[in-house]
Amino acid sequence: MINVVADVGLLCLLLTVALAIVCTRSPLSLVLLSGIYSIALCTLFVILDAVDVAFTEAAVGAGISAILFFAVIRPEDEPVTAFSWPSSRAILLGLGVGVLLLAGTLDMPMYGDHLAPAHQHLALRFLGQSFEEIGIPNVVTSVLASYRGYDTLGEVVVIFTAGVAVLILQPDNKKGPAKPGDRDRFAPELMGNPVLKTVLLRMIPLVVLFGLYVQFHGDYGPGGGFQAGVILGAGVITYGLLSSATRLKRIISDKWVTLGMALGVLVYGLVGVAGLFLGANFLDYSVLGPTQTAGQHLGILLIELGVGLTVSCTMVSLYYCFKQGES
Amino acid sequence: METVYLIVLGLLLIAGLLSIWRAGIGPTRFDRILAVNTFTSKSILFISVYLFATGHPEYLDIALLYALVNYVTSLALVNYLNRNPVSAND
Amino acid sequence: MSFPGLLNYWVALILLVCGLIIVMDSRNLVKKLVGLGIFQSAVFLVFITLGKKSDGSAPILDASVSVYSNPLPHVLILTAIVVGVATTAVGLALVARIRRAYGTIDEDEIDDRPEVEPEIVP
Amino acid sequence: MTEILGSLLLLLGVLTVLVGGVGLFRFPDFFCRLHSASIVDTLGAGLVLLGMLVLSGSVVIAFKVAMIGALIFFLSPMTAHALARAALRSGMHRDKPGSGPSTGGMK
Repeated sequence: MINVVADVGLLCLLLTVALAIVCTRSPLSLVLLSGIYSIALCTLFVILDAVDVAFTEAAVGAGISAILFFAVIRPEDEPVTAFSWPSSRAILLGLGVGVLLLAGTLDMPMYGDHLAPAHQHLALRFLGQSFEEIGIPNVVTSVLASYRGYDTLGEVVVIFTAGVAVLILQPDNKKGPAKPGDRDRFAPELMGNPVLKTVLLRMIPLVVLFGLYVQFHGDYGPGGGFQAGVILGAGVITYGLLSSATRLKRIISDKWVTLGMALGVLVYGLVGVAGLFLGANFLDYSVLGPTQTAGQHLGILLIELGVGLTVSCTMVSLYYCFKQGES
Repeated sequence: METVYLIVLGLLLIAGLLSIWRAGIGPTRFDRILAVNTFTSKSILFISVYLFATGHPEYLDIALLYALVNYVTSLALVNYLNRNPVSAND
Repeated sequence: MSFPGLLNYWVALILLVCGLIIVMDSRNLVKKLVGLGIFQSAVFLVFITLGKKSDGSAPILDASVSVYSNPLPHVLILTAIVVGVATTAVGLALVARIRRAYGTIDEDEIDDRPEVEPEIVP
Repeated sequence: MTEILGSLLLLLGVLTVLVGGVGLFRFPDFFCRLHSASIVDTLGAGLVLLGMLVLSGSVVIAFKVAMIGALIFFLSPMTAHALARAALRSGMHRDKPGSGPSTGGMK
């Protein structure tokens, strides 16, 4: 009962926000509304039992997307009219697609159906045997890191590639005239404000600590390398927002960040290759330790470290690139 | 007990809808960011109460994460406004 | 327990159409990226709904729980979210680059001045 | 006993949150809305979390609830402060007393 009420209520909220986004034209309002959208979606994921997914959505939606969007939008993009309906052509085309998809949904299993095909073969095996085979309670982590480790390696490489692509797209700042005096000072309003300074500078270690907790607790509760990487990145970026990107670069230089991006992927790949040398398949961690579960534990710990390193360094690198594009 | 949880969740949903309304109509950007903030705190409560109601309070980490990183959006916005000072009124 | 039925899929469908309309209709590139995000989240919603079992709980093994939801869609979507933000970042970097080249991020204004060479502007 | 106390706190807190939400929805200008949204919301969230603290069975969960409460208690007023300052700096002023609440919106 509670589950159904919460589900329907949140679906209504999601629809409201989505319709508001369709009609809004101001980029700033769009970014804020998409923040609300992300929070509502995350809550819905909790209702639908996907705590790990909700964790990721929370970290991404609250921690990083707003920073990226605010680095790109400008006040001169603000339109004269704040609201406008989409053109009738787009609505008609959208409705056509919607009707086709509606016909497709009629064959879908009902909400929460225990007999749905998706719950039968693979899911039963994962839920029934993963504890003997992998030895960690969080089935999502064991599927992510071990059963589908190859897939996750691909995802990490995609994130790394995206980080490299943004690095390539950033402006070549060496030729352009830098304004050192302007860019090398603490943001005056933020740091001159004792309330913000006192509270937020103390938040950074808390966020980083929480990120490490998520990283290492991911085997037993919701969490893992992806979430931890985003949280750690957000914690580091907070310092950049409070002072300036230049100051943050003095602590963590962009070279180290780029190196970390690559190193994470390398750690992941090397763990897989180590399995090959010890006589098993690529990314089979069973042979890494004295027993099968010990090996799996070690392997998952290492590859989650690699994932966390790549994701957090990519987030910081994205921040640096966008800051550079801004000046 | 379940009735109490139902009432609490329903009222939180209504309060969330009011926040969304304010975020949608503005009229100034500060109203919108304020609405985002209150919506976040309502979601923190919603997630926590839901987890208590379904007997899985061990997943409170999600609400904790929101409470921790809620400030990032406001900070990024204040940063943006400082970089691009414009006259008031949206 | 048959009330929500297919409602989740229908809402996901409307969200998907909303995202599609935004991407087709808006001329502002940042709004297009927000629309892409909504489109993407509709797909996430379909997957996660498929994994839900009624009266189930999150797939983290615990002695006191007997029904777990399906972990497989969670794994797929978890990585998709992070990849989604990474690709959004690439899109935003492209938008920033377009702004440097054309001085605007509105497609109509860009179409009005096709002769600008992107390499000229540093 | 703890259940009744916890439920009462939850209901009281959520009613407070709702009042804050209505204030955010109804008040005529930004600073009024800020007042309602930040102060009332912090109180309501605190009450709800206090209720959950009463209901939580174990120390770990009580600690997490207390942690969320502490974070909201510090961060929510800080955000309100930062917003109020940013709004003032951008030249927004409280409506003139004579214009009354019916004018709606900021100009």
